[in-house]
Amino acid sequence: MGIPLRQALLVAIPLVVMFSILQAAFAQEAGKVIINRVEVWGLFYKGMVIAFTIGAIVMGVIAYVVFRFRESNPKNASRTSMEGRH
Amino acid sequence: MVLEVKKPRPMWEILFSTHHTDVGLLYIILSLVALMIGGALAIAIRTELFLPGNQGIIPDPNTFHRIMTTHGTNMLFLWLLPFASGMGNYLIPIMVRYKDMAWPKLNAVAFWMTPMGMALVWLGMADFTWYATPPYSILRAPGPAAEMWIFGIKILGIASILGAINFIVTILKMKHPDLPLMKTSLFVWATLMTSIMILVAIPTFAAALIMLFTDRLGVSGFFNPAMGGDPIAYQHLFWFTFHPEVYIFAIPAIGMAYELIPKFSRKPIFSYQSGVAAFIVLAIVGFTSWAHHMYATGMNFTEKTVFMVGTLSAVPASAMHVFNWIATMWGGRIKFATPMSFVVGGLVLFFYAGAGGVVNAQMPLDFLTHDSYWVVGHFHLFVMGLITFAFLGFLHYMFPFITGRMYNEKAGMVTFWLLFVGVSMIFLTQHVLGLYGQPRRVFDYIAVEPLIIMNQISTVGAWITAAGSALLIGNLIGSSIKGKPADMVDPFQIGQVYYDQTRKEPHH
Amino acid sequence: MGHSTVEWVYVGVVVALLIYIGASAWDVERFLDHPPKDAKVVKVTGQQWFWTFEHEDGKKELGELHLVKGVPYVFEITSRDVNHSFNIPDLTVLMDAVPGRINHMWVMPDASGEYLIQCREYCGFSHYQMRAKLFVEEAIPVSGETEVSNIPVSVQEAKPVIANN
Amino acid sequence: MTSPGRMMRGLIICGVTLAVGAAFIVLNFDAMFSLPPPVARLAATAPPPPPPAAAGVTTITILAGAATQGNPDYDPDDAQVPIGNKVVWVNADTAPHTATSGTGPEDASSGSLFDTSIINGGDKSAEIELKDVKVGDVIPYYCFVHPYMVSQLTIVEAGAAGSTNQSPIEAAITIPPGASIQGNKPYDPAEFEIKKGNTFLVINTDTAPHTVTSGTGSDDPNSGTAFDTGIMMEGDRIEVSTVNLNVGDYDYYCVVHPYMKGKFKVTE
Repeated sequence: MGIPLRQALLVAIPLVVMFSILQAAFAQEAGKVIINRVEVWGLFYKGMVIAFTIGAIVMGVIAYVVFRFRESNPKNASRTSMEGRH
Repeated sequence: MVLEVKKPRPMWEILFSTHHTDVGLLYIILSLVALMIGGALAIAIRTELFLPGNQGIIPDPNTFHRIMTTHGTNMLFLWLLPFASGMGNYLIPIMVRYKDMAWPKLNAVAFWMTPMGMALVWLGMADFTWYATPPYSILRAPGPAAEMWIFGIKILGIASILGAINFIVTILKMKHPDLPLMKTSLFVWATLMTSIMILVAIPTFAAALIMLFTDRLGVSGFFNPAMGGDPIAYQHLFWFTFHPEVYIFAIPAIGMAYELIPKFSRKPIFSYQSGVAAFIVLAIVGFTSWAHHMYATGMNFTEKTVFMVGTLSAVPASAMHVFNWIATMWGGRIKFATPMSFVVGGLVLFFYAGAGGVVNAQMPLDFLTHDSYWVVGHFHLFVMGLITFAFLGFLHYMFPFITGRMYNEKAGMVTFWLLFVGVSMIFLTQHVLGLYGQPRRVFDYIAVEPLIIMNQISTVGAWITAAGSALLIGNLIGSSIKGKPADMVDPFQIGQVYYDQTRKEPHH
Repeated sequence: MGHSTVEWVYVGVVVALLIYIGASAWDVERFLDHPPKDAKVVKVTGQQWFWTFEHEDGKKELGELHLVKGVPYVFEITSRDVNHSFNIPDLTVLMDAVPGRINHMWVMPDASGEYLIQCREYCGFSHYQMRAKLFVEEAIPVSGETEVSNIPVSVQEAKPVIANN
Repeated sequence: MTSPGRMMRGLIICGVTLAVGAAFIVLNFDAMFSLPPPVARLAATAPPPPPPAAAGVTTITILAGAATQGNPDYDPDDAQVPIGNKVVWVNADTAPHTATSGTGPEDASSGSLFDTSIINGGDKSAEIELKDVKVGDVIPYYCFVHPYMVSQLTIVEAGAAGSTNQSPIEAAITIPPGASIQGNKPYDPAEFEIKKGNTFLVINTDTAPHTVTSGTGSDDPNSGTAFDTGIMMEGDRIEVSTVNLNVGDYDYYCVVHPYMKGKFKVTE
């Protein structure tokens, strides 16, 4: 894993950027008549799907962390490495 | 080890002191007063909007617009900034192991300009919203109130620039020689980055304020269309200052969260370097996205795209902070005392604010959300959710350090839950309210069933938050008077060192 | 401390997601920002606390705007005193009216009915009441000619998309 | 350790300061909100309110901001001039303008019928005599300095425009320019007396639309019942008769700008 993955990411990200812009740019030219509210609300709902999936993941992780690693959790009885150093 | 070694000093000695802890204490007291009276205005606004029509709590639109403007200005410049510089004053000299700030007298001057600005803003109560957008602020905003606001904000701007210079020199120049910058706490990094952003951002608005004032006098026409000026120029100057400014409000709160989360998780920070990198990236990228506030002023397509890219580029930095905190809490033994509860509550609301921001950033969605209650909910999730929660958490954590006494833990937790539920009710509902098309800054709304219900939920949330704030102030004042003395070595029993410097050079 | 690759993956996912969101927004905005060629021009003027409209044939309207379903319109929006913002929530039209400047925004109403027009930029005393009504009427061809006559459709029949009056 | 005594003294300092501030706000709340911005007052005083024109003169106002292309210029745009009437142009803009007959500088006969020559900001042109014109003529004119400002005069029968009812006009209220700005003088004169049965004339010389509506405000249940001029655009002149008003005081206000209030007394 280590080093090559980071290089891979540094290459992958610009590629994604290039691809998405080129693909959109060569799509059908602007000036076409569309129904504004349908396009805008469509984009909004797509955004909401993404926001709520990530939201569920992040809130799930936070809830797990808060519940699992709370002080009063019996599994947490032993003290972590950092403690006891005064 | 009791803090107050010598005979307690007379009041005036604290008021006119230049020592960083005294100036820090004065900043915190002023900011808490501002929080309470500004909050009272917010409760008046929300109660007025409980029902459509005029409930008589705020008699007429003029008074409503004046209250709304003062609430906005007060909360941003008299609660957020002074509290951040107050806590900075308290801790930075200790964290860089220097006896005081670089220029103690300048520190006191910067503080004493703040109540002057506060008086000007409050005694006038202008009505042109805290944007002061021309041409309304030039051609229509009445009274000495408008000029008083302009000079009040001018003074507050200069005060924050002086404070920023003081912090930068203290951190970079007065740091203990054998303490490398990469070993100082992340709160030091947060304050350093905030101060550098202040130096770059505030002067633009200082200029815009003078132009606005001379336009009002009629001697110039920078933003006055009748004299050939362009009101959009003002909006560029305003937002070039104020979008970075919203990061200036947020970064100290993030720094304070970095102070608390490792201590209460009894675990070191997941990645110090990632925190520093995120601060530096945010400080730079913060300046590339100001005109997403102006999508609706008729910008052309390419210009909007540039600022959308600038806005989206600021999201990874905040995402790294969220990752850092969760990763720090992972595997810890977390003690959910009041400070930690506030910071984790702030983290949750920070995520919702960020998610909403990604929606705002998209150009087409601006047609839905611009100047609507979605935006009100969005930025309040930042200023009331992340920032005020982190500040209150840090205030509870610093309570024993400042007063030597311990606050009432149960009251603290009840305050947290009241504020968390209240804030969530108000501002998450306001997102949907905005999508239903209710504009921002309205004295009244159309008496249509969905709008009424959401306004009522929002107002009930405001009352819950008000109860939480009252309990907060009661707890702070009551415990300062008769709280039991705190164990200065480890006041929260988290098995970690509190500010050990307090034992070597106690002050107060 | 922690293994930093996890964070690199996390940042990579966030950045890729943002690029996708940015690109899809760019793709929609392209059409919203470029009006179709044959759009009819409607001059919209905001002034302190009401809206006035002027059609291509010179017909002026105050507080009410009558448009025809299925016809693309370009609004030329300006203001005569302070900043206002011309907003039809149901048709996602939102463009500031700035004095001394003409802003353009186009829309093609696709459902007849009565819609709310409101001001979306703080403009003083009665900003909260600065509203107008938009009537979108069916395009009814008059006996064979292609010319369209505006016979208002009864309001109850058409339900606006988002429930406000 | 913060002692209770010191905490009390701290609270008193904060309390007293807040009380003093609150007292100042409460006492001066309206005073802090009373002066319109100087630039608005400047514009208000610059164009002197045009004196009420003699019966046989039609007034056309050149609006403030007319110099900016796209902004409305002459008002009323298509002035109905009764035959035999003289025409006068009032320049309410800060920039200089003219009113020259013809369709533009390229029109060969431009300026042949009439030419007011330069009218500076705030001035009034000389009264123009329209010679050898007949009812129904449409005379285009434009501003020599800003050729994109075009308008026209239409000649109508004598007596068509102007006062319709017979009862004599005893008083006139002008709504001065800048009246819409809070703090400026809303109605001029603010109070007047009128004999029952006479008529008073309302002239709107401000750029913003106004109304003269009976009552004290929009929340007054019988507002608009006694009289209501309806929305008056710039330059509109409406006569309000007091025939069916009974003797006594009447309050009126502007529906568009409810903070504009005035009153008059109907006498025997």
